[in-house]
Amino acid sequence: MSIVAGCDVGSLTTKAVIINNRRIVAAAIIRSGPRPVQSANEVMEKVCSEAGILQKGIDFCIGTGYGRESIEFVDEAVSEISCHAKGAQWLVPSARTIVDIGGQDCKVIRIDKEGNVQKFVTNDKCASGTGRFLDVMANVMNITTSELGKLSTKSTSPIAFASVCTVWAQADIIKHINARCRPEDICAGINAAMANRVSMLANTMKIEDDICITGGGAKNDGVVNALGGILGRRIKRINRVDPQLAGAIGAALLASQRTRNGSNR
Amino acid sequence: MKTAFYDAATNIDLDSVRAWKEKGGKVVGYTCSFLPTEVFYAADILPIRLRGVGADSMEIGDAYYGPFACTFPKAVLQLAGSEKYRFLDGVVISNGCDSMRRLDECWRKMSEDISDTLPSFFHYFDVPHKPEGYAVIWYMDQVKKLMDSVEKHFGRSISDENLKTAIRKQNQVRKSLWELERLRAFDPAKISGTEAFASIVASTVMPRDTYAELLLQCIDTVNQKKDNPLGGRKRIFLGGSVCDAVELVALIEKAGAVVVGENVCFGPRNENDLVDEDANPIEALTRTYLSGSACPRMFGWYKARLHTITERIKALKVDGVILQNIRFCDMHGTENGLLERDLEKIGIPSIRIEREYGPLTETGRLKMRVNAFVEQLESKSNHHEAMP
Amino acid sequence: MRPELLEYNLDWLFAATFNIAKKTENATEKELARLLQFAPYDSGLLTPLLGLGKPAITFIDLFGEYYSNIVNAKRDGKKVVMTTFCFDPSIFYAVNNLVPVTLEIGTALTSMLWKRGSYDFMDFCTEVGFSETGCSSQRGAMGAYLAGAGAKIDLVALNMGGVCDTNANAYSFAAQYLNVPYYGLDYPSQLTTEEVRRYHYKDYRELIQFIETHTGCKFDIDRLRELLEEKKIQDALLDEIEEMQRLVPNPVPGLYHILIYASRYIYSGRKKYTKMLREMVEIIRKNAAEGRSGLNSGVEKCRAFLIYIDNYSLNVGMWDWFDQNGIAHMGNILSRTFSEKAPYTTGIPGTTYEINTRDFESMIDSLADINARMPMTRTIRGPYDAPNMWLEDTLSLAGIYNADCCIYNGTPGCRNTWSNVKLITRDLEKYGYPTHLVYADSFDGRVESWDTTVMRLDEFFRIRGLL
Amino acid sequence: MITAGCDIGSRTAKAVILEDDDILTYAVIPARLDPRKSAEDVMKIATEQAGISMDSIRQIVGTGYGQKEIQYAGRLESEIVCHAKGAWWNQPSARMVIDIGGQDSKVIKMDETGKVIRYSYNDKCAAGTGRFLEIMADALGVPLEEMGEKASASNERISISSQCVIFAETEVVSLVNEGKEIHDILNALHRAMANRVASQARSLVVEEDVILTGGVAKNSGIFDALSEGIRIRIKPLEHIDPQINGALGAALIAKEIDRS
Ligand SMILES: Nc1ncnc2c1ncn2[C@@H]1O[C@H](COP(=O)(O)OP(=O)(O)O)[C@@H](O)[C@H]1O
Ligand SMILES: Nc1ncnc2c1ncn2[C@@H]1O[C@H](COP(=O)(O)OP(=O)(O)O)[C@@H](O)[C@H]1O
Ligand code: SF4
Ligand code: SF4
Ligand code: SF4
Repeated sequence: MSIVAGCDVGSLTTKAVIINNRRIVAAAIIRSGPRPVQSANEVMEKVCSEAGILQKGIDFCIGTGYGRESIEFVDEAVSEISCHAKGAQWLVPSARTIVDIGGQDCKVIRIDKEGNVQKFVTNDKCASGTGRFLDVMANVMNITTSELGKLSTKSTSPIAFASVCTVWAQADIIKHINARCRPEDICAGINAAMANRVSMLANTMKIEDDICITGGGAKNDGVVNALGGILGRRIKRINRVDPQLAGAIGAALLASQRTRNGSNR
Repeated sequence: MKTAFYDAATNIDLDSVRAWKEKGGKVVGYTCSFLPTEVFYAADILPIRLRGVGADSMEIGDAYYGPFACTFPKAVLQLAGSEKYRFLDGVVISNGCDSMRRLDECWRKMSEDISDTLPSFFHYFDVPHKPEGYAVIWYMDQVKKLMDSVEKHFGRSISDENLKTAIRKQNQVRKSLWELERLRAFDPAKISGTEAFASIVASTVMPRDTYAELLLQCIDTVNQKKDNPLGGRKRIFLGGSVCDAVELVALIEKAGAVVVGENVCFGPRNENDLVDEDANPIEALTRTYLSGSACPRMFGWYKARLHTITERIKALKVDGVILQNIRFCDMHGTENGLLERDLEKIGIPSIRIEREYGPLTETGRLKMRVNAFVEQLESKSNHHEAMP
Repeated sequence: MRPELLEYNLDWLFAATFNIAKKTENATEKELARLLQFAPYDSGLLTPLLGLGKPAITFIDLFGEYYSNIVNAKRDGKKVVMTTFCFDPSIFYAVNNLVPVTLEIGTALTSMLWKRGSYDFMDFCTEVGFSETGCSSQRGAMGAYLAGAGAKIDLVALNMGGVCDTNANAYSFAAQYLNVPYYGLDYPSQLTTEEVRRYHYKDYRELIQFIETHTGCKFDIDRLRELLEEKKIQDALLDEIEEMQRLVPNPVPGLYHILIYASRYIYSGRKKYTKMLREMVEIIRKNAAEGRSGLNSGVEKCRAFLIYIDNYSLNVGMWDWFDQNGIAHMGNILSRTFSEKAPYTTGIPGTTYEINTRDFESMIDSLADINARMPMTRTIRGPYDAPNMWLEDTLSLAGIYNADCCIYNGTPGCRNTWSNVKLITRDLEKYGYPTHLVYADSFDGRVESWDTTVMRLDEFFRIRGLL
Repeated sequence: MITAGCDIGSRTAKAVILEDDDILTYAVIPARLDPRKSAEDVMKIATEQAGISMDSIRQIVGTGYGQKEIQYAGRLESEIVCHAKGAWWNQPSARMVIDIGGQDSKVIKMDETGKVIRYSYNDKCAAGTGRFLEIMADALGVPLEEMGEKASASNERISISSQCVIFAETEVVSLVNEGKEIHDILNALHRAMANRVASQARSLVVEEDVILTGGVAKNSGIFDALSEGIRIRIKPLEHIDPQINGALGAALIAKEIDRS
């Protein structure tokens, strides 16, 4: 029996998970600072103390996320794609398609029943269609991203957005605010725009049920519902744990595989 | 000599070219692989492929091009405008694609604002968009026109003999390049993609004879090599838009793969690209250069292209294909969509990547995708082992 | 794409809409309002159209017929050929079992007529692998046909090689995706030389062969002659309209232009088109006689020439705005025919076409010449500043119309113009024409919001002292 | 005679009060969500500073992104015209004005009478506006005011490729990770931003004198970067805050209206 960890240094948040024989014993999410190294160390201390162990007590640790290469303490670095696939598949065994809405990109991943990646696509064009898009918009509306999700569910007539560009959409929003539009309708409009972008991405490859959504974006009901609507499919949610942790969990799971395959440092 | 190639592939100010100039030699830049470079060698002029290497800002390119155009010609214009192409005695622009052919107008306009940026020899080479029918006659006529204006402007005469010699020597280079391809076809590959691709790109900017020699040496040394560090790596094929970015190939190989072939407008495209040395040279050149499947600008010839690419992919024992396209390059962007579909049909995992031309700076997202793709390929093979 | 969208057939929706609208010819306001409720998803194109009276009814009738033909193609044992707007369709009507589908027209209609615009279809193209940055003019309708929400396509034939990559590229993609035969005419970058002409003729004859092979039927010479003779009449009418455009105030209603070119691209050589043109000429003559402007307001404050295409992204928003501000719409390059007698032709040999119906060969030559001299194939094939190309054409047109300003409106997908529009703007300014660049997308309202477009337009006209 | 100009921008609201040809006072405040409120507040502050009442102002001209919401404006005028007017009044030798604001950047060419000949806005993308620098300053944790000097302390030339504001941000983060110096990154950012504006100016064909206005003109780093980008030394406005140039122009126009 071995203690393994996964550390996911994202563009906006840094997450860490410690797993002890297939049970999550500690998990943490913090905001990423400008220097991933610091964020990684910080979050690791956090989970270790939560699990009541020392960092060197961890047998194998896999780093992932945007800053994976600059983490010092990891034994191996693996891409977010593989990690989210593993994590999601473990959380929702029936999942074959995974939508991960992160801070700086959005990924759609098709996996087999072992959680191996079969195909994936990522948004690489324009910031619209990323979590950042939602944050910027929420910011303009003086609300938090989580409120953005909740509000939009109350909307009756979502407004349509012209500009696809994050930065220009802001101007649009301000126009609508001045035009005294109901905030929930603006929020719904924002989420719809987002969901549209994501669905396009998803539709560029054959999506198979069940679809499950991970990453911070998964906490935004507005987007999740809109996406389900556009794709015409139900989207399975992760409720066992915070979906934002999926990447870190996947990393930890891969770590435990490594220890089993006996590959060690 | 690897470094000589690498240097050539990543700079435009080359010793070999400077040496050529110092001997009083002339240099002409061209934009598209549909141009028969033999014509220039026959006139003892050095043809070099125009590129935008090292253009780290676009204030000139963007001043003439609109915002919705490919960054490759923009980068070329940027360099021309910042006098990096001062050493050119001439330029030949062809209608490879709309963004590229407009380089003609943009360059001329730019030279009104920035003095001495327009070479005195400025020729437009009009390539038809189909490889057969009257297009063949049209192309031959274009070659003749090109020869005439070269002869007039540079006061040289291009005899059939000169042409045939040029053809013969260029064929030698082509043969060596295929030799190189065969080295990459070995499993494990005998030469890294970074090295190989650098030498391929170099072939379009270095004086031919110097290059031919270096290439042969390179092939020799590779053949001598006993140890092979490239074993067990996933074999990647790189396709899509014009690409001269050795760093991109390097980035892919850093992810633990090996790049064994490209179809990115630099380097050989299909085995039978040798020019007939006995036939009438102009006809022979036309047959080779206009040959069907070269690139998506030949609308309606996708199937032929798919065939040649698939053949190469099989010969090179490719595990996965990375299809890149420069933003706003619709022809390759679209073709990549079709290729991805059809390659996956025959079980070759493929991924599409959109990028900007120019220095690879923000590599975070690119790395993530490339790593993930390589991991995907690896997990596949584990997978097969797992269930016999 | 939203699954539910596949439940509607695009061609049928058009056919239904227009066939209903047609019935309003002599309906009262109230009846009309009532009837229009049955026009599915109309977002406000029909009402302004019907405001134009007789010619518009014929236009609607013509389009109703056109789309009905497409809907019934299979039933009537006809094949459907997908083609582009700058391709003269009369050749298709010269074989008895072929119906053309013109994507750009479909996209424009979808954007102008549908409440939900053509976004879903555009996005569908991206989803199946077509470049997202490609021109929107094809993507709108193409999506529907690729998705199976339109007629089944049997072959693809067009003439954009050498003129516009994104266009030719879109059609070759469609052909590949649908796995149907493709033929594209190819055009060199010049227009007038002998070799070029030979290329046109040779290439066009291969197209003829292509059509015969894939429709399995021969061209009906008499029918072809009939179409071309009719086309002569149409050209004459068009020339007259152009001629009258020169009057101050301009007696031609701005919206006529879209009627003129849209119908021409789908019905050139057919009687209904002639009928519409006649009805227009009648009204225009009357306006001219009474010195009345074609604007609803009646007062012409300024004359604007669109050097490329119009904006269809919000119903007829652009025409409305022009109308409200007393700006006469002098048409765009799409409203041009380069027939030999057209008022603005430069007289340089080879720049125009002549219709010769002596025998089959001469008719084919004429068609080859016509196709090589459609608005785009003629004007933007070569360097914009080369003889008889974009700059010269624009200057001659703006000149004879004595336009006060020029406006570029296109799509970000258009490499061809966006790669030199800054240059032509610069030149036009030098020649004294205030010139405005619209950054919006003619077909895709999401690229720039209509408010922004209007705000910029308004600013341009005020700052440059045009209003 | 007293006239005023009010410029409701996307990021800030400005007001200038003129007495004949002298600036009585001016105010710059951060824009409120509701432009109407911005207009009221900024004018209130300005009039208080000047110690005058609203109705003692003969004519008020409104301009800027939120101009339509300015209740008390006697007339509205486009930013283009206002910036041209203001800059030309301050520097009669000006033939080209580059205004870089929060939401957009404009290049304006004018004749020797200050009349606008040609102008252009930043191409589609938001890189090349003040917003770009703001987001970056935020990402780097550097106060906006200090960006300029910090950037000029640079000694290593690095380049930022990303055209996208949002992605440029992640690019910056990765540069920080590579251990690049903050001032070098800042310098690169300034050049990236300046080059987008430079291309805009170049498409209109640059003509001297070139004047830089708008809030971004307070950023010394931009002057060097932009001058490098157009290969011509750019001049600042003399003795006035460049951010108020639009409002100043509006006030001057107000004066003219009243004359005629
Ligand atoms: N409570 C929440 N409600 C809605 N959205 C959220 C919430 N928390 C985070 N998000 C979204 O998740 C994004 C960050 O997701 P994350 O997976 O942490 O990105 P990364 O892995 O790149 O750091 C934010 O941009 C935000 O839009
Ligand atoms: N002290 C300063 N130093 C550097 N930049 C500044 C300073 N003050 C404002 N800015 C820049 O000016 C921009 C706002 O300029 P402004 O002309 O007020 O925009 P707008 O007119 O659109 O409101 C901000 O985005 C910021 O980048
Ligand atoms: S990709 Fe095709 S068009 Fe582009 S340069 Fe290469 S050959 Fe020419
Ligand atoms: S990459 Fe594509 S768009 Fe760019 S020049 Fe080459 S063919 Fe043209
Ligand atoms: S359009 Fe906006 S979001 Fe898109 S790339 Fe540009 S700045 Fe970024």
